[in-house]
Amino acid sequence: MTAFATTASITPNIVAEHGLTADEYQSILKIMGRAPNLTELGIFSVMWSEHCSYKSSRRWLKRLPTEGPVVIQGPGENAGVIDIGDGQAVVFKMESHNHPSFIEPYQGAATGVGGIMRDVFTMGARPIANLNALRFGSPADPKTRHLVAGVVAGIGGYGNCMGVPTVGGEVNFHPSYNGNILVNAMTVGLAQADKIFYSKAAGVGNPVIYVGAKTGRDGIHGATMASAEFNEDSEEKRPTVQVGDPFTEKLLLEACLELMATDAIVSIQDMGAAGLTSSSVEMSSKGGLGIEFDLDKVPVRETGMTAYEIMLSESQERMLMVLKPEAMEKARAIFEKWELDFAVIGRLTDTGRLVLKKDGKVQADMPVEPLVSEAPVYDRPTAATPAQAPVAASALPAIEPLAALKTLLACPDLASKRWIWEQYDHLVMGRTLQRPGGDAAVVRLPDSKKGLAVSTDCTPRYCFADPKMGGAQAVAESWRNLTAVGATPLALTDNMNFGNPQRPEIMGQFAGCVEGMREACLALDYPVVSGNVSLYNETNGKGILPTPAIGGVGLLQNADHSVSLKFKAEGDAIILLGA
Amino acid sequence: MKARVHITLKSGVLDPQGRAIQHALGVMGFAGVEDVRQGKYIEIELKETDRAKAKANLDAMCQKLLANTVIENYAIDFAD
Amino acid sequence: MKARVHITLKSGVLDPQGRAIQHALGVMGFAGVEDVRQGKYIEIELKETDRAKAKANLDAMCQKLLANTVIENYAIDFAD
Amino acid sequence: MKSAVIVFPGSNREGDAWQALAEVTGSAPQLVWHRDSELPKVDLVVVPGGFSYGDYLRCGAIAAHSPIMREVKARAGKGVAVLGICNGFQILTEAGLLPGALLRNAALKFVCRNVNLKVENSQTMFTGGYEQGQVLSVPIAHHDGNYHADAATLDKLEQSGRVAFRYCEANGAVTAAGNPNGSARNIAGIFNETKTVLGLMPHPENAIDILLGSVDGRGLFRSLAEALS
Ligand SMILES: Nc1ncnc2c1ncn2[C@@H]1O[C@H](COP(=O)(O)OP(=O)(O)O)[C@@H](O)[C@H]1O
Repeated sequence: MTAFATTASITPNIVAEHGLTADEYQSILKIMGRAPNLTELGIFSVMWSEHCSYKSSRRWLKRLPTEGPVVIQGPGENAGVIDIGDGQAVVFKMESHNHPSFIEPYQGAATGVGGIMRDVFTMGARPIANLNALRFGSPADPKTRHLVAGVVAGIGGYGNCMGVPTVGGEVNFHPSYNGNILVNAMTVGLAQADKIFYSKAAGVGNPVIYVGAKTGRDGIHGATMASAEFNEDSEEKRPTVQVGDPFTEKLLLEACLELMATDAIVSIQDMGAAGLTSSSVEMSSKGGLGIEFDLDKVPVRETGMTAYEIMLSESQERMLMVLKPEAMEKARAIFEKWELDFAVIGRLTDTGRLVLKKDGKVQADMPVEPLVSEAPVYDRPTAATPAQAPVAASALPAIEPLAALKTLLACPDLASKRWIWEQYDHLVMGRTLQRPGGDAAVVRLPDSKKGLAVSTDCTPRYCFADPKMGGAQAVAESWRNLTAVGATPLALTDNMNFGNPQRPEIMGQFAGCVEGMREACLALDYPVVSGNVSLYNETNGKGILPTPAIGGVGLLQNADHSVSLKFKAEGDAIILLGA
Repeated sequence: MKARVHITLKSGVLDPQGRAIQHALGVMGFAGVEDVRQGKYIEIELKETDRAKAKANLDAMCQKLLANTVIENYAIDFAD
Repeated sequence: MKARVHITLKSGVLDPQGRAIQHALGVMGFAGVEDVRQGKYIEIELKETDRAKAKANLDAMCQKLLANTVIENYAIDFAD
Repeated sequence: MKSAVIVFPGSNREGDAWQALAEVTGSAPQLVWHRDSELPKVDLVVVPGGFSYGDYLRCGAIAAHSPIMREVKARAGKGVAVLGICNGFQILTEAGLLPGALLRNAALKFVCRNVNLKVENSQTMFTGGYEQGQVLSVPIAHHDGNYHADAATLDKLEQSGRVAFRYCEANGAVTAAGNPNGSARNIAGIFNETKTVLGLMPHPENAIDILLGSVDGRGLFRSLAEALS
């Protein structure tokens, strides 16, 4: 039997550095039946981080309606899947890359876009539209300018190179985001409804394959960072940020879609935050299987990488797959054609354990299931947001209407965002019927009259004033924007961006927004099929405005009839509808 | 006074450009290229005549604008 | 053997990046910046141990790929 | 007319070019993978837009040295029509099929929007379907479209009718305001000496459907189909 690698004993300090509480560590001891080594601790810390385990939000997310006649796959997979008829499915999701974008705006935003695109093409869909939802601090803060420029360039840099049009988004400015910008990216893809790929591993003995870029020491603490509050010295610590390589991702996209057209893949999962750890645990836990890796086989681009580093690396543009053994050579040929790394790094077992070997030693040996099922779930105390006193119109100073209009038009939130979307290739693929600048963008589907309408929406100040109304309003606005271009809204994805959940008033905002979203979704038959939560968006104890960004998708049976908001001709009547 | 600034990626940071160049050189038949890293080279003409002052100033420029110190290192020298 | 290649824009070719840096430095309050030109800096690790041969090889790499001689000059030197 | 569209790793408008050719000329082009050193017998080769090899080092530089480009150069030498769009234009200049170079946009930003283009020479196989001086609305989407050549080269291009398109204002005035990227003398596209090779930054293949904003790009593909059938 192979020797077991031990490491320096785990001190309370090391536990704390991994973002685990003393209670959580006690659970780990119980699950393991012994003290974990550093690699094992690292794996627990990643799987039990807020980012992977949704430990503060899970209880509330369950309240969201996730079912409906069009839903093929709700939350829980890489992305949500809906049926749009004619054997076609739409795969979409939104995801945040807030903290990395604050530290390095270009690369942070770029790798955010790369990550969400992988989530979508992992499921067998070709991405056909990208969107984003961005929040920055006060425009008067000199840092804001730098962050906006970097984020916009990063989103464009990655999406443009991938050849996926970035067709919409939204941007707000508010001082509460000074130290915590929000970068939420959304991708919408098109797939065949009967060819959706899932992450559930199957087939004891099947090979587990690593494809894509090599592993480096990128963002080793990324996943824990995404779940930790910022303080004065996090800028100093400067964790290694991931650098994106959109060219490699473009190759990965084409190679994966080429392989998916054959019958080779049993299951597939992209390596996102927490890379090899979360992808392998997710695949094996869903399949109720074990997994054994030979980490010496993992393609690395740096020398001397430890098991800990390999398992926690957040290097981008990588995928993990389980293949049918007979399809191996076919798959290898495809990845060689696209000049990507391809390595068999392990196999599925019936032990239910994650076993990692490297340098002739067992580096970790732990049960898979509890990593997921025994992840902590917190029912954190909530404090309701006090109702705001109504403002009587008579109490407001009189304003000259034209001056008021000018003030509004000059407000950064309302001013035209043309200078942003002109930096995004919103026309590539040649199917953008409604470009950015309207209520929702519309892209035509290939060889079809059908089209998709897409939009991202949220008004954080409403959510701050009244979380429940604000949550409902964000969903309703999304619905309105889709209907305004002529689409039938089908389903949405969300990105819940909030402050520190350990503070009851923040948890109250979260709960309130969820309740409001729930009511609006139920009233509108508008289910939530995917989403993402980003908590701890706080600096020095001050949280951001509660920001549940909504990404909506609607369908037009004849996209050629979509309508835009511009006035078309002199003499046309103008009609005001609604309340 | 003319200063030269070299900005290079920190070791360990992915360099997609360098990799692509190395690969292209190989395809074009150049053998024995073991590694390629791409950086930036900036020439700056300064009014300042005091070298120590110029250096301090350039340091600040690198920190604040020219280099992204999260992923890049920089080095300053003088042409004359 | 480690070679260093500097690639700079020919004089007379407009350098929008250099100009933008100069402008940004001015806005940030750095005074006395009279000119900025941005180029590329490429480090190449070669198996070759003969300097003359390496130089000839690098010349060919620059001519064929690394520099676009319509707009750029290049210079090669060795780190050791 | 038979045509081929070259696909490099990182190409991303090959589908758009395919669509435009198929729809406007009525005959679907063949997609040719960059590693195929054999180019099928065709009347037109299209080098499409995208980010070949990530546009690392310089846009189009690495693609220009790929094996398929030797074949494209050989065909161009025999007079076969070659059309380079956006990244394709960059590749053709890097490969030496067209003079000059494309630098970073003067404003340093990627820019995607419709621009006005003035047809400078309507007497070629690419532009025969347009009127001389006609103003077209066609999208651009690039980061490095700032055309540069030395003054002597520019003079020569102008004197020999080798400027295909110039950026202009809606009324056709060739001004700095109508120039989206700082290109020398507002040049948006140029021919080789025999006017059998055209490189341009704008995307005529994205201007073939009025619902998508413009049909002004159709003329280019129609001209080719007429000249080459
Ligand atoms: N970051 C962005 N990226 C792309 N498009 C954007 C971005 N921000 C705003 N837009 C576009 O600008 C338009 C106006 O945005 P917004 O003010 O949020 O619209 P509304 O409030 O009417 O939904 C929309 O078409 C939107 O897609």
